[in-house]
Amino acid sequence: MKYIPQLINLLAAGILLLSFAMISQRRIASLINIFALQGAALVAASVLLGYTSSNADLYVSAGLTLVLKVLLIPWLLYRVIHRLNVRWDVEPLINVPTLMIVGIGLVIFSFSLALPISRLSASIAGGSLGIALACVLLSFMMMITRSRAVPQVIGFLSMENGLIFAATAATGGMPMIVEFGIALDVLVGILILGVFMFQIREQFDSLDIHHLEKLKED
Amino acid sequence: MSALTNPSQWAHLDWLLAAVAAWLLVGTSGLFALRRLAFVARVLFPAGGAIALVVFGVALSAVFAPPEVATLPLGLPGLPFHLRLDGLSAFFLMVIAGASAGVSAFAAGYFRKGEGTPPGLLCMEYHVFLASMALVVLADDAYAFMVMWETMALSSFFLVIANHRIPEIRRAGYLYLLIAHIGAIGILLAFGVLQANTGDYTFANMRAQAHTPFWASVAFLLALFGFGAKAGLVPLHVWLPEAHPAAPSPVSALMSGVMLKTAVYGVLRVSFDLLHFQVWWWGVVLLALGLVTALFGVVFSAAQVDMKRLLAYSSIENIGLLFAGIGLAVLFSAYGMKPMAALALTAALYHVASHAFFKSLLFLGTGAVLHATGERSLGKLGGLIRYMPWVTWLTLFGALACAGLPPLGGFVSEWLLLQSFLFTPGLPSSFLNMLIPVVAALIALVAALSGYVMVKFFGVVFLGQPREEALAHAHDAGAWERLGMLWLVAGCVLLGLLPTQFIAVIDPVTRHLVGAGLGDTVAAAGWLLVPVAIERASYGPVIFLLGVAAGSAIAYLLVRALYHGRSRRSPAWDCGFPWQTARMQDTAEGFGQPIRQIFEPFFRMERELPLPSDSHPRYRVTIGDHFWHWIYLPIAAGVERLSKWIGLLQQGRIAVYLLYSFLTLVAVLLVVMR
Amino acid sequence: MSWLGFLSQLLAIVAALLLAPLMTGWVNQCRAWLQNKSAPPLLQPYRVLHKLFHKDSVLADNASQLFRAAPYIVFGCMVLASAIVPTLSTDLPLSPAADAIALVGLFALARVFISLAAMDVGTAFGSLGARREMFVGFLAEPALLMVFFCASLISKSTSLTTIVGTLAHRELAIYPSLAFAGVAFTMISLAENARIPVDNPATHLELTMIHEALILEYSGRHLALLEWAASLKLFAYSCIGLALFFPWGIAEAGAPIALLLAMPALVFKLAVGGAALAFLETISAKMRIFRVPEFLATAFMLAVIGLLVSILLGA
Amino acid sequence: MHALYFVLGIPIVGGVVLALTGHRDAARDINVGFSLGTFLAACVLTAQVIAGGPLFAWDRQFFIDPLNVFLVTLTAFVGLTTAIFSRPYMRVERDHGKMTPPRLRLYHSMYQLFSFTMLLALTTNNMGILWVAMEAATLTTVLLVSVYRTAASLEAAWKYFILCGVGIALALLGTVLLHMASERVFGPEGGGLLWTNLAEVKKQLDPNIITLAFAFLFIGYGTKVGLVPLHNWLPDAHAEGPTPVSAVLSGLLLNVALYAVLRCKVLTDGALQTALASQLMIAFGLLSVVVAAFFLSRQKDVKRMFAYSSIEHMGLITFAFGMGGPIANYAGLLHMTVHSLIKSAIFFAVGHACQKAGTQVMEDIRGLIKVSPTVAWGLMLGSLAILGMPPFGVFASEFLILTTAMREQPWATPFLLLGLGVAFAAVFSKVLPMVFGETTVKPLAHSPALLPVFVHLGLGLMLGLYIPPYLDLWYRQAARMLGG
Repeated sequence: MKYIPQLINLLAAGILLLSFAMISQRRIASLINIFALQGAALVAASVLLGYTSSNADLYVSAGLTLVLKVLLIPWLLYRVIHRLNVRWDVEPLINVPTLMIVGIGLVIFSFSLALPISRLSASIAGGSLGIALACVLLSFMMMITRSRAVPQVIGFLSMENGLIFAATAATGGMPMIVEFGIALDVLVGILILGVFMFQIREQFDSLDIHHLEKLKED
Repeated sequence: MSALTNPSQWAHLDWLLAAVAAWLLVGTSGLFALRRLAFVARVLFPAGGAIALVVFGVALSAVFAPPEVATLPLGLPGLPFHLRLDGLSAFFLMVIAGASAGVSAFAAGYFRKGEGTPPGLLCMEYHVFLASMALVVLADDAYAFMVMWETMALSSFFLVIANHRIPEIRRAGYLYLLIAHIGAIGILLAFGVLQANTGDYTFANMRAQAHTPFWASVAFLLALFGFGAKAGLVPLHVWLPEAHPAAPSPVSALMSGVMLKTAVYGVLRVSFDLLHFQVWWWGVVLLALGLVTALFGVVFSAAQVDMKRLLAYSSIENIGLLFAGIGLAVLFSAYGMKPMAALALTAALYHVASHAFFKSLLFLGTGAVLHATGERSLGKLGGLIRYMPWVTWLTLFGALACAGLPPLGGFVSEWLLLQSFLFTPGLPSSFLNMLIPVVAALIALVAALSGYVMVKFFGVVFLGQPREEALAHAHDAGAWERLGMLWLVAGCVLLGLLPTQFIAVIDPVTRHLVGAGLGDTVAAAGWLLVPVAIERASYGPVIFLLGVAAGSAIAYLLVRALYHGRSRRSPAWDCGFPWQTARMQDTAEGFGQPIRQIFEPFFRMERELPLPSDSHPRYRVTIGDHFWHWIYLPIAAGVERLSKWIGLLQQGRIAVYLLYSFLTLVAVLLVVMR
Repeated sequence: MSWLGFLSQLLAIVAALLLAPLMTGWVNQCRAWLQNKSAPPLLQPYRVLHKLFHKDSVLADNASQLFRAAPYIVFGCMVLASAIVPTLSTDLPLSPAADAIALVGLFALARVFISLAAMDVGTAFGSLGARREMFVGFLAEPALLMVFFCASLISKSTSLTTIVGTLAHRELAIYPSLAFAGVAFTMISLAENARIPVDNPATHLELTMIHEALILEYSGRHLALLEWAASLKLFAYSCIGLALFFPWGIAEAGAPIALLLAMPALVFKLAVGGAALAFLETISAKMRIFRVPEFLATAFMLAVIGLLVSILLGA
Repeated sequence: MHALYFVLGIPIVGGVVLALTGHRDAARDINVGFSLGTFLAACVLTAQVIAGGPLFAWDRQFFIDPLNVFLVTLTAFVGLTTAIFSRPYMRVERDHGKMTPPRLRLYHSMYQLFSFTMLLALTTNNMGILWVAMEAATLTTVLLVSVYRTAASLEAAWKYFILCGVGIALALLGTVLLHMASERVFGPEGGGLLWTNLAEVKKQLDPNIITLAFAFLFIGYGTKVGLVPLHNWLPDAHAEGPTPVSAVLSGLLLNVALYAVLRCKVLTDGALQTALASQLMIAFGLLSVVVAAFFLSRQKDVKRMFAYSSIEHMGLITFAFGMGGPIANYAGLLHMTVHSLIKSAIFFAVGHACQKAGTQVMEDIRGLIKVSPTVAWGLMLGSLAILGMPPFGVFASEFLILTTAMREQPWATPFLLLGLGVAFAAVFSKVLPMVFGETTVKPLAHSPALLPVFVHLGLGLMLGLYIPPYLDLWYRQAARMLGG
């Protein structure tokens, strides 16, 4: 029982670590795996939090995340990359060591942002807000530095993970109806993105988003 | 309620509102007769002119009446349109209506088939223009004022581009509305200062506010910017010589003769009515700007080869003189010299009226010429006195008045203005005393140059031999056109001959604005115009006219009585030079050449001189405006460069866009958490 | 209006009408003497006028009504001008009708009409003359106004009679501003009256002429009126100069004796002035037309400086 | 039954029905029918509010207060007129082969769902649902923007999705933080995210959390408002989607996003008691006005240009709310209303003009007045109105904003003057030759739907000269609530 808070902190650290892993990962397939793993860590953290706070809503939330982020979306992404045959490596726009350094800076920045709040907070997950913030910013950075559609989408989804983590860890879960709404939006969003990727592929013969630079000020 | 239904109990303002409504009604009827030219021309425009006459009469009597107020059920909640008819508005309304009555009558005969915009629509725009000008001077809150002000700009813009198929006209219209709009924002900001954060936009509230000199000056400068843009003060004048000529002639007449005066009204309203006090340097600024404008206008006017552009520049000149007069009034008023301020202000207001009449008249004259010949370029006109005697002789009055010659209207105002300069040695500042002679000299120079310009205008268009053969088929103006011009001629002449009576009309206005008036001293002297005392200065236009007329008549009679009156006709002598063609006369360029030479730095000239060996030598000169190159083109280039740089922000890469979001987020987080 | 005033006004007009050609004749005579030529008789201008009045007026084919009306209007203007300039007396009933500014306006009115008339026929020389005339005028007019203003600042009035009255009855004092104004006025007068160095009244060399070009198409009675008007203008200018700078001898209101004495005084002053004018014309050379602006601008500047001086020194 | 349920229910049913029948010819009319139903329900709702004042529904999950009642009506109204406009527009698109039946089905269905999401966002009391609705609105409009399946529309939709998705995700983080702050006050089972509850206790909310929350919410929803430099999706999405979609995007969606920002601002102001939110809004608003104005001057595509004009106006409104105080808030609300009406009217006119000319490139659209005077005048008057020419309502609000700024934030007025001046020069110089001059445009077989254009312009004109008393009352109450 008394290890549970430590376990949650460990999972939080794991989520952060997986975010770093995503930044450094070049292969799309591995990227999807890491994403699924991050989802799993999120599910575990949710369940543990639900257990400690005896908040049944968190179990539902964990279930939603499990279905969506661990099972459905990775499966969908796999199908997409199979069908579109885009499993090769992708190099980030900026080299990985630089990204790591910037990432560390972002973590420090997030922690310092969260510090005044977590200092006030008595909740077990007070410190996890900083981690959630860091995850969001790291995913944001990942989206910036990837030039292919799929990694960009994964970055987007990973950001969502960070948000869900913030929601569960920092507040004990959003109201149920909101949780469902969020889940629905994510699901529809990923479906639309999937359709888009096919259409983009159809139009440009590639998922390289460099092709999507025609609309600009010239 | 009974007062509203019973016209015998109507106050002045009720009549005026009814007239404005009638204008709008006439305009709207135009929409229903979109292409029925005969109806629009013979019924609607004369109806508009008749309404203008009513407005003229009501406004004339309202000048002497106490202020009246009204609110319309329009506008913002809590801020319905406030209207107020006081001396100042009544005076300007009178000028507006007086000139537009003649213009409307002229317009009845002017519009023909085949112009770009259908006549019914033109009629609508025209009457909305009239109504909005009337409401501008009646408005008593900032919102109503701005709405009417911009409606005025908008309706006149559409009138300017009536013939929108010509790219130059569209360009002129564009420039016009752009500068008008930017000016309007300036005025709006001035009102923003004047309301002093009370949230109450009525002029009554603005009058009640006590401003620090700083804020008062800010308001004044913003208002000067805004109204100056409308009036065509240098360097905000560039739209004027483009837009005024582009419009159909009756509209040019209204714009130059009437609409510019609303800007004068605005400056007077803000600096004398809404603000309680004046700071002396405002007067200096006004004087300086006015003089530069006047000199610039007249010099450019002399160099023009397009008759409507020439008149447009002459309008700039007159506006400059007006502002110089107002500047002097501000200067006197700032030092508490009320009678002197009243004198200067009277001069300015007098000029407002006389310019409205003579400039409208001149534009109508060009309109008639344009119609008869299809030609605007001075270089292709000439000799029209033999084909269009009515237009020629009526226009002559306008030209003489514009040249500031006695005994017509333009001279009285210049006379009063110069008189007010002669009182400046009373000013307590020696610096200003030094300045004034220079100013007076420039005013005199401008007045003399305007005579030059008018001789050029009138002589080249109407006198001499026709420069094109087609001119021999020119026809004189029709009855409506003559009627309109005659009305304006009557205005010029009466303004010239009855200054004492007219100053009695101005008197309540100056009393209201600067607390003193010329009315009493002037009325005491009867037929002579005596602003202060008979030993100081006097002018009797009627006696003057009678003197000249008697001299001429007696000479004529004596010559006829003592000698035979035989005349013979023969070819012109011209020092015995045998081949005389129309092309040997001075061209418009040639007539303007001395001015171009003397004031060379004013112009941005591009000349193509023919070589001696050219078999078909052609001489071409284009006159450019320095301000265009000094101010407007750099601004345009700057905007373009800046927008090019800003365009670099958006290069289509989604990663970069995300980076913007990211950096913005980080920046905001840093800001909020500091 | 007193009888005396009426009388002096009438006298002034008659004197002007009669003396003006005489003055022209006198100047011509002086000039001929100075140039060692045999002089025309003093009364020659009268004979010329008489001859011209007798001739048929030959009008160009396309001359309009404006062309025929202009000589009378110009003549009328000049008559009024010489009526309001205090020549013999300051008691002039017509004088309040036009002060100094209006007088300048009056000259301008005449100038505009004669220029328009010159453009009417549409010959090369006519429009050339009109352009040059207006061009001289636009510089000379404000300069003349400034000269008047110098005097006005001293007398605190623009009314000519008041100015002359004040100047005539002051202590003998030297006004520096009037010195400037005097020089300026002399230069303006030369230009305005078509005198050397600006114009040559005796020339018939087409390219250099101004005044002659204006009236080139006129003949007969019209030409006579215009010549007479030109003489009147010279007379009026001379009288203005005398009134402003040598105002002594001009009678006041209600002084019939003085009025009688004024006449010989005027004739004497005019004779001296005419001789001086002839002298000036003889010693100077006609300048190129392009130099005229400089000449006139100098006059203008001098007048403005005079104005400045009068404000600066209070004199 | 509560009219609110109809307001929300009808578009959902419409979305489902049209998902099945949207490819038929009658779908255009069915679409109008459902929009009309929604509008009528909204009118009934408005009447109820007028009769009974603010109201709640469904356990306080929904509420109507002065700040959203007029937006609901406006949204339903513009939804209706746009549906009317899209009837002839889509017929032409189908005839040109740009819209196939499946695409039409998608379009009609998504159109109704998009209306639903906006109405949901406006009426919900729950900040979480507000977020869900905003995200759903993004998703539906992404599909609408990409409906042509051209390379350009795909690119636009992709950018739109990614940028707004990220933005909205940040807003979710803000919402989570808001929830965190609310839990501190209400406890885990407390009022949750209901705005009315939060607004009651706004002074007790933890300032640290709220500061952070507002930063995220502002950036998040601000992306959807189109504030510079978060605006980059906006011109692409407007230019490449079908014109009816551009009209509702500019006319409605931006308003809804701004509405969300305003709700957050009220809470933030209450919690912080500082001018932080105001300062941020002033800064971003001003930046948007100026930058958008300079973008305007370099546009070649007419829809893109008016998209930038929307950014400019959103910036101006944001600036106004940033200044706060009764007058500026009032002006901001008025500006939201009028901008929505006028901008959609412009897009209607532009849509017809582009169909006639067969291009969106302004240089190829010339002299509309010759071919189609009504469309031409619609475009001309609409442009003048949006540029702030009286007597249209845009001028009324700009008047109030500028005059207030002159004394509240005098330093900002030169920038506003610059922005408005450059915008005027840019837009007007491009619209003028499109409307006037010699023509290059060929007449079109179908008669355009001009009723929406002129009804909108008429309403915009009315608001410049007369504001109905109830609208005035709502504005005043909302302005007081927004404080400053």
